Amino acid sequence: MKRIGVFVCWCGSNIAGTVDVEKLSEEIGKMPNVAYSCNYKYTCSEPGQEMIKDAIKEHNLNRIVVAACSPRMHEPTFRKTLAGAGLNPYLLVMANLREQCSWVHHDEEKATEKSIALVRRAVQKAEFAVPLEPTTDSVTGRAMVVGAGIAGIQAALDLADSGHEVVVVEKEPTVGGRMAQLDKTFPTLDCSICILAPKMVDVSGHPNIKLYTNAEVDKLDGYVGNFTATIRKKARSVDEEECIGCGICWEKCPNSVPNKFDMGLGDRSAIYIPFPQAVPSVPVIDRDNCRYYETGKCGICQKLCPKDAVDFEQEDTFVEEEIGAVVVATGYDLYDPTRYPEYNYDKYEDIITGLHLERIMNASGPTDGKVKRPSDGKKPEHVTFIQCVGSRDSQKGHEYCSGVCCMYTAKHATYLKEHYDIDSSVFYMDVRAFKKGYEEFYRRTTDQFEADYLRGRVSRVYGEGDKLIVKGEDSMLGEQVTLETDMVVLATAVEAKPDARKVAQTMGVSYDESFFMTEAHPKLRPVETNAAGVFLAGACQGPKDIPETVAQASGAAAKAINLISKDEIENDPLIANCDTSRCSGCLRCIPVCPYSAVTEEEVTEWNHGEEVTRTAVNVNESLCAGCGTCSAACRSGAMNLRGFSNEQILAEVEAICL
Amino acid sequence: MTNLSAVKRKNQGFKEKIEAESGQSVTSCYQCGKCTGGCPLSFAMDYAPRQIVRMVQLNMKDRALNNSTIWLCATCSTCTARCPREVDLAAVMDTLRIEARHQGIKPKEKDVALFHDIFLNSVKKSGRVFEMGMTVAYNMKSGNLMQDAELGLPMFVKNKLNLTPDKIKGAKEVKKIFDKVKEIEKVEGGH
Amino acid sequence: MSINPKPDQSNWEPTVVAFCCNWCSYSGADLAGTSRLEYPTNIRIIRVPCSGRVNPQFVLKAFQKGADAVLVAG
Amino acid sequence: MKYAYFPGCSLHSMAEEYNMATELVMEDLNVELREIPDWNCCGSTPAHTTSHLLPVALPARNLAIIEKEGLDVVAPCAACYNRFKAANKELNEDDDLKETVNEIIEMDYQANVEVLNLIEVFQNDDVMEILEEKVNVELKNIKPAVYYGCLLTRPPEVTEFDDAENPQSMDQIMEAIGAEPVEWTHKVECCGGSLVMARSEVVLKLSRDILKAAKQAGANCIVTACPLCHANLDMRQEQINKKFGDDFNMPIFYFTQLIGAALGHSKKNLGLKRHFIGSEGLLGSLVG
Repeated sequence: MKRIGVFVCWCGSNIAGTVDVEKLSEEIGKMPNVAYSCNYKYTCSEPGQEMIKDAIKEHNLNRIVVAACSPRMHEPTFRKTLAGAGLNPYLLVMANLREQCSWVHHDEEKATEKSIALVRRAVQKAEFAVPLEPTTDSVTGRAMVVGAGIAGIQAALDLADSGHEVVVVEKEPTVGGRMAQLDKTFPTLDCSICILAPKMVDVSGHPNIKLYTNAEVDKLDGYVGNFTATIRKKARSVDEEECIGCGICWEKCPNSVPNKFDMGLGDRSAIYIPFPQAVPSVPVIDRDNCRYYETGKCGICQKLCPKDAVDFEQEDTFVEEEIGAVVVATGYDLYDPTRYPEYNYDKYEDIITGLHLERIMNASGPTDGKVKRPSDGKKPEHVTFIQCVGSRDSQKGHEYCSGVCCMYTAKHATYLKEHYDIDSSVFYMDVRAFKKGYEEFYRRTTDQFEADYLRGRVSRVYGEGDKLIVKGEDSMLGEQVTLETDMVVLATAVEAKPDARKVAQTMGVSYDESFFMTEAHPKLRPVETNAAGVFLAGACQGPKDIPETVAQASGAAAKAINLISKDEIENDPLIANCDTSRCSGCLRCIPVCPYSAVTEEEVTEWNHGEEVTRTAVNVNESLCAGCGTCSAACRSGAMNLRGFSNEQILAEVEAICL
Repeated sequence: MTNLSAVKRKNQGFKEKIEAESGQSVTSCYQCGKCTGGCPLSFAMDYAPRQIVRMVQLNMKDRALNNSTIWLCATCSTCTARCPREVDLAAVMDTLRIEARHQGIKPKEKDVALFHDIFLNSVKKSGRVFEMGMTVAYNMKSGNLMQDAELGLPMFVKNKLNLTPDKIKGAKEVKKIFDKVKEIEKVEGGH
Repeated sequence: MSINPKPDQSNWEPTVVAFCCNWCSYSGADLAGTSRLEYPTNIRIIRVPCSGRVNPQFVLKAFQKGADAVLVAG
Repeated sequence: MKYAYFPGCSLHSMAEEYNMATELVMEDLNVELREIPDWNCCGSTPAHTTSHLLPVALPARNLAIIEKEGLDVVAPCAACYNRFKAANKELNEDDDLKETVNEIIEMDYQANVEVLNLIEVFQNDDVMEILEEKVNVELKNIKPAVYYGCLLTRPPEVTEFDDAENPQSMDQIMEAIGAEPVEWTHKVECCGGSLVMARSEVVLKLSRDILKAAKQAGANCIVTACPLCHANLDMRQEQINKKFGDDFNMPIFYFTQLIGAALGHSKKNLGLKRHFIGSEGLLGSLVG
C-alpha cells in the first residue's frame, strides 16, 4: 500500500468559493491509501510548499496529490516541491479543481461532489505512479529565425550578439518586413526606415548570421535542442554571389508592373529590388511579369549585367540547417477592405488604406512624399479617417481589436496637419491610447493639430462629384451626419498572414481561431509555445506595435539563448518504453508512431536452455514525444507510456465513474 | 435625470423579454452607431435607432415603447446588413412595435399604426389587399380626407385602381388565420 | 462549451467520461474555465497526452463501470 | 422550366403592368408560370410590425398550397419575396413554430418550397441563352439606373441573394438586352416604402434622393423589381417636382418591361401607358 498525501488548495476563493474544501479533504482522507489529507489557502505559495515538504517527512508520504489549478499551470512548481523534499518529482499527480470545476460550475453541492470524483481519480493514478528519471541529450548551439521584419531582425541580432550562430529565413527578396513600408512611427514620429535600415544592414553583415532571403522553411524535423530545418531557396534568377547591385538591370528592364511595396500606387520593373534600402541589394526577377518568361525573347538584363549574374534557368534549391531553437517571426497582413462593400473601396481610387497613405507620405514613395489624390493628383484639403475596418466586427471582420490603428491614425492626422496643412476628421469607436506617451500624442492630435474626432462607426462612403461623402452617426450628437471630404483612409485590421496556418503546422505550433500562433501561457510564458524549443516574436502571435514587437523579440531571443547555451538538456521522461519480454514483434506500433521513434530490433534470449533470436521493438528516447499512440496500438501490452500507463488510466476510469 | 437603478427595478426583465421575442442579443450592441449612420429614416425620428437599443439595454421600457423611431422604421434592414455585432435591429424594432401594441401604448406615429391596421383589415376581409377601399378607409380614419386626391383621377384613367375587392374563395380560411393568431398571441402576451 | 440537456421528466443525469488531449481539448477545457463558461457537472475529464493514447479498453472499462457516454477529444 | 407563380396583390392592381410584362417575357423564354390557385396576401410590412405569428402564417398558407404541387415558387414583388423567404427561414429554424403555424393554417407545410425572385429566374444559363437569342430590338441609349431597393437583398441572411451593398444581377440582365446601366450610388437605398400613406413627406424626400442620384449618374430611366418602389418613384414624381422645385421626368420601368421591349413587344402589351411618367420620349420609335 502506498502512503498518499492529498493537499487541497483553496486558491483563495477561486476554488473554496464554490467547492466545500473541508468536506473534500475529509472525504478523500477516508480512502484507504490516503495517509494524510488537508486543505490550505494558497498551496503554491512558499509556506504552502513548505507545508507539503513537512507533511512528506512527518507522515512518511511517498505519493503526492495536489488538488488545485490546472497541471498546465503548476505541475512544474509542485514537482520541484517534491524534489525539494527528496521525493521523485514524478510521484506527483494533480487534480484540476479550478479550471475544470470551480470556475465552470456554480452549484456548490454538485461541484463538491464532482471535485471528490476528480481527486479520487488523482489518488488512484498516484497509487500506480513510479519514479522516473529524465535522460539527457546534447544541444545544437545554433538558432533559426523565421521572418526578417523588425521582430525577426531584433531576435536574430540578439541571438547573434550572444555569440550563437543564427540562420535567418525571409520569404521576401529583402529583409525589413512591414516596418520598411512605414513612413513614420508613433508616438515619436521617427522616420521608420531611418531607424530600421541600420539594423537591416547589421543582419546582413553580422559574422554570426547566415541570411537566406527569398526563402521559406519547408520542413522542421527533430526535437527541442536538435532540429533539422529544410529551407527552400526560391529561384531569384540572379546569382547572389555574383551580383554587385549596380542597378543596370532594373533601370533598363522594359516591363513595368504595379509595385507591391508601394501598394500598387507606383510601378517597378520586372527585375527589381523592392525598395532602395533593400538588403541584400540583389534584384529578383518577377517571372510572372517578365518578358523573357512570357515570350522567350528580351533578356536585356542578362545582356547588360556586367557580372553575368542573371540566370533565367535558376531553379529552387534546398538546404538543410541544424539548429537547437527556432524563433518564429512571420508577421501579419492587413484586412482586405473590399469585404466592406458599403465603403466602396474598390470603386473610388481616393478611398485608400493607412498603408497606402504611408507610401504616399514617404519621401521615396510613389509621389515623392507629396500628398496627392490617386484619382487626379490633386492635393486633398480634407481627409477622413475611418477606424476599425475589419476590427471589432464579428459580422464581416475580426472580433478582436487590432491595437495599433488608433495610434497610427493619430499619427497620420498629426503629420498631415503639421507637414501638409491638411485637415482631417476621424470616425472612431473608442480611442485606445494606453501605452507610454500615447494618450499625450492623441491629445496633441486633437488639440494642437485640430483633428476632428467624431464618435461613430461609418455606415457608408460614396462619391458625389469629385468629393467623397462619408455618412455615419456622431453618437455624441445622437444624429446622422454626412461629411464631404477629398480622401478617405481606412484603418484596416491587422490579421494573420494567409499562410500562417501552414507555417504554424510546419513549426508544430498551435494557433487560435484567427490563425495567430498561440503562446504557451498568456501571462507567464508569452514567448514560448507548446512546441518545446520554438518561440514566438511579433505580430504572428497577435496584433502588436513596434515597441511591443521589439520587446517580445528580445524576450524570444533570450529564451532561445537560454536553451542553446546549455551543453545538454533533460528529456521529459514521460515517454513510451517497451517491455521486450512481452513484445510479440507484431510491429503495429511502428507505422502508428508520428515521430518515427519506434524501431524494429532483434533480441536474443534463453528459451528452455536454448539461445533464440526474435523480433521486438525499441523506442528512441530522444525522438519519442510521449503521445502514447504506440501503447494504444499494442496488442500484448508490452508497450507502455510512462506517467500515463495503462494501469494508471484504468484506475482513473474506475475512480472517476464511482 | 434618470435614476437607472429605479428604472431597472421597475422594469426588470424587459430587456430579456425583447431579446427572447426578437431572437436578438441586444446586449451585444456596443453602441457604435453604424445603424443610425445608415438609417434612411433617422432624420425623421425622435431618437436615433442606436439610442432605442440603449434604452432596451438599460430596461428603459417607457421610452423604448413610446417614441416615433419604432414606428418610422421602414424595416429596410440596412442596419441589420451592416451591424458589426450581428444584431438584427429591424427585428428588434418589430418586437418593440408589437410590444407597444400589447401594452396598449398609443403609437406616437398614429397614422403609421392606423395604416397597418387598415391594411390588415382589408386582408382579413377578402384575403387580399383592396387598395382602393383601403385608401378610402385610411383617409376617412386619419382625417386626411383629401390626401393624394390628385393621384386618384390619373390612377383611375390609367386603370391602376380596381373598384371592387379581389375576394378569394379561401377568404374564410384567411380570416380564421387572423382569429387564431389573435387567440394565441392574447394568451402569450398575457392580455 | 455549453451543454444543456433537455429537461427530462425523470431526474436522470448521464455520467460522461471525457478523455482529453493535453495539448488541445484539455487546454480547451482550461480555457473554458478561464473564460468562466458554465457547463453541467456530470462531465469528468481524464487527461491523456494525445487522443491516440486512448486504448479501446479504456472506453470499454468506462462503460463497464457505469459511464453513460464517453468522449474522446483530440 | 416550370414554377409556381405568386403575383401578389400589387401585380393584380396597381402594378398590373409588371404582371403583364412578366407573363409575356416568361412565355418568350419558355418559362412556365402556374399561378397559385386562390392565393392570399403575404401580409407585407403591416403583418410583421403587428404580430410575430401572422407574418409567418399568411405566407405559409400559400407555401403549403405550392408544396402540394411539388413546385418552387417565383414571387416578382420584392415585398412578397422577402416575406416568403423570411417565413421559410423561421419555419426551418424552429420546429415548434412550424407546428403552431401548421395548426393555425390547418395545413401541413414542411418548409421545403424554394422561393425565388424574378431576377433569379434569369440566373440560369438556358434562360439567358434564349434571351440573348431572342432580343430583336436594340435598346440604344437606354441608360437605366438599376434600382434594387431594400427587400430584394436585405437582410442578407434571409434573402441570400446577390450582394447586399452592391448587387449586380439585374444590371447583368440589362446589359444582356443591350441597355447600358449606369454606376450609381443609390442602388440599395430605401424609398420609404409603405410609410408613404402615413408620412408622405418623408417618402418624397427619400424618393427624391434616389431620382437625384440617378440623374447625377447620367441615367435616363430607373429600372426596378418592386411595385412599392415603382409607385413611389413614378406616381409621386410630380409631387416631388412640386415640393422641391425639381424638374424630374424620369421614366420608371419594371425590369421585365424593358426586357419585353427588347423582345419586340408593344407599349400597350407591356402596359407602359399605365405609368405616370411617359416613356415616349425615351423609347420613341424603338417600341411599337
